[in-house]
Amino acid sequence: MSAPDDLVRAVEAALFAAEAPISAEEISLHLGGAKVSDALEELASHYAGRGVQLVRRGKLWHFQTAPDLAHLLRREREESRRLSRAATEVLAIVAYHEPVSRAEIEAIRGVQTAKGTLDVLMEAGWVRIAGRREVPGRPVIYATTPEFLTHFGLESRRDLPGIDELRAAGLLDPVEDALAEALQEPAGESDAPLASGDESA
Amino acid sequence: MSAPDDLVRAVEAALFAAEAPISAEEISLHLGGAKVSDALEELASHYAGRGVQLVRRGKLWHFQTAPDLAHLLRREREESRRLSRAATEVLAIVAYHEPVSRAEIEAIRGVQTAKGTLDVLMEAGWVRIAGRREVPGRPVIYATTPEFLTHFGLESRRDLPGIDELRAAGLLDPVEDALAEALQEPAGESDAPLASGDESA
Amino acid sequence: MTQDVDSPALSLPADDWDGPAAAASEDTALYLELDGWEGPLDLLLDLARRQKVDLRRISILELVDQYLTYIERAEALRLELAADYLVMAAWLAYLKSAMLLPREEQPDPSPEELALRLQLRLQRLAAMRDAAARLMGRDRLGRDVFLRGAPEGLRVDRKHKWQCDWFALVQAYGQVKARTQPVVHMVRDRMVMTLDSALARVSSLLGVNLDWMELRDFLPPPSDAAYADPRLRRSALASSFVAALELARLGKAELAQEQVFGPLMLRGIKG
Repeated sequence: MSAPDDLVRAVEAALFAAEAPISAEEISLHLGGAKVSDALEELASHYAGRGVQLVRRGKLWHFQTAPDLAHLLRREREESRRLSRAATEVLAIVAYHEPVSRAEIEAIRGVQTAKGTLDVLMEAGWVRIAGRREVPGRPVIYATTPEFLTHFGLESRRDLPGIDELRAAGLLDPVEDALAEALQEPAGESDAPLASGDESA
Repeated sequence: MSAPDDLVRAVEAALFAAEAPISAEEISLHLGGAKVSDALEELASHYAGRGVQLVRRGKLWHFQTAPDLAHLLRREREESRRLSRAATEVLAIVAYHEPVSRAEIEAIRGVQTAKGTLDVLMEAGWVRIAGRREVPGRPVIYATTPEFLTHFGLESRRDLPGIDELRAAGLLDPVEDALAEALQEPAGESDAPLASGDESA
Repeated sequence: MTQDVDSPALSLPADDWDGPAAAASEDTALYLELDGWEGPLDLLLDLARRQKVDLRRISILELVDQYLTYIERAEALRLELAADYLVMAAWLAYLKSAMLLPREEQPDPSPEELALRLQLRLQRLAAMRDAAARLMGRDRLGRDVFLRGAPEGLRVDRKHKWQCDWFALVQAYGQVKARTQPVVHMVRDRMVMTLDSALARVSSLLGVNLDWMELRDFLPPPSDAAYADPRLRRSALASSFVAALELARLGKAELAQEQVFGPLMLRGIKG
């Protein structure tokens, strides 16, 4: 490989440091009026096939990373996170009552539901928008997805235990007792008191 | 010129795309854990002599324009705020003596160091607090940052200009140590510094 | 030896210092601006460098003379000098006189040692000053060398993998339903000792005993079948305590408790 001459080096550096695509005239101005078109051609051919390329768009030149490597510039990192208590409740309500609007979810939960909670469930791929209810205001209604069934190991929504079964399992104990027990624990860990080992499998 | 292989191309693209100096480990993460040190070496030698160079500063690598082209590229906009003489001295003392306490800095300079001076250096990102010295009073000690190496174009602290000579001459040792050593020398030699005017000419 | 850099005492009009400041040698004109120095050590270093020899071979005596001349001149011009400069001047005058003494009469620590210490300090300051200049003169990023002007950027997209299991789901639903079910509150009918009966019992017992008695002794004995239920005994204790407070308020009884949670003692007041 022959060493580039000073003009080529200067054009290369100017293009590299430029904060936006730059015209040959502008580069030339930086370099005291030198003719730069040959240098640009030489650079373009030098960089062809490298990880970085010199490209021309109209009258403007700039370096860009090779298009076939674009996927490397973006890295995905997956972080495992436990669904919050509120999100779990909303998911359960959607599963038991679908299709259901946000107002209906709030009526059942007895508390307001942050928009973000439904977004999380949609991001997780378990809840989808299932259209709009044809009532005044045409609220969006939500339903579960096939991935929801897969993730929770259900053949269909009918596999979800009914109210009577929940009661038999002690999951419908009066709120007072559950609350009292929950309050004795650190916040957020209120799941445990209701858990009975063999059922959680 | 042989075409670079895919790994070299990918490393080249990642370095070009990075918004700040980047470590080999970080590049490797983007490339699915590939070993990139050989590719870095190959790139560094490929770019040597070009208008753009691949340099290493501490653990971080980056492309930058060649220093000899500075006069062509120096931006018109006003030079970033110049450091005061006090600040440059303090920076040098931190760099050559690190880790160093404020009292030690003051002992060398013979004046108190305004709190703002160290703040300016920390704001510039060149100096950081490196803990406390485990002596009475537990004074805070200061050291330089990776950005310091990057900004001043140093591969490591060993590249600090003249640091080997200063160390060999004992000029990085505390005055007390040097004094003790000097006083152990034959009396004849230690007279020299006291020579009156006519002798020193 | 230290001096506040921002000391207003050092800000003077530069006009005052147009001429040579040192009479010692006419050729080394000292254009001294007082606020040009950061303290006496800085001034000494500047004076030392005017000797144009290696700092290791500098003449301390000459340096001392120059400094003292400088300070005298500043005082003659009635310039305000920061205390540091005067302290240094006094110390140097002492050093000079000690150095001029015959060797056998020299004080301890020896003037050699003092002079050497000063020289070592000047060397170290000079070394750092040179190092700073060389550092600042390097090819600096953003001034001499440049990073890529418009990098595409390397991005890390964080993706959450949400975790939830069947049981958590069902349990959450159970809790929602339980929470929103209508709840009926039932208050159980319980045997209690009323305040009236406790009041009657305590005051009648106080009437027959004038010594201190513990509050518990006023309760019906456990052998009393009607008061065997521990819950009723707690009620009796609570009611008796309130009765005791009420009697004390009316001036019919005194209460005493020696320590926190200790036995509560009760005694009737005559009359």
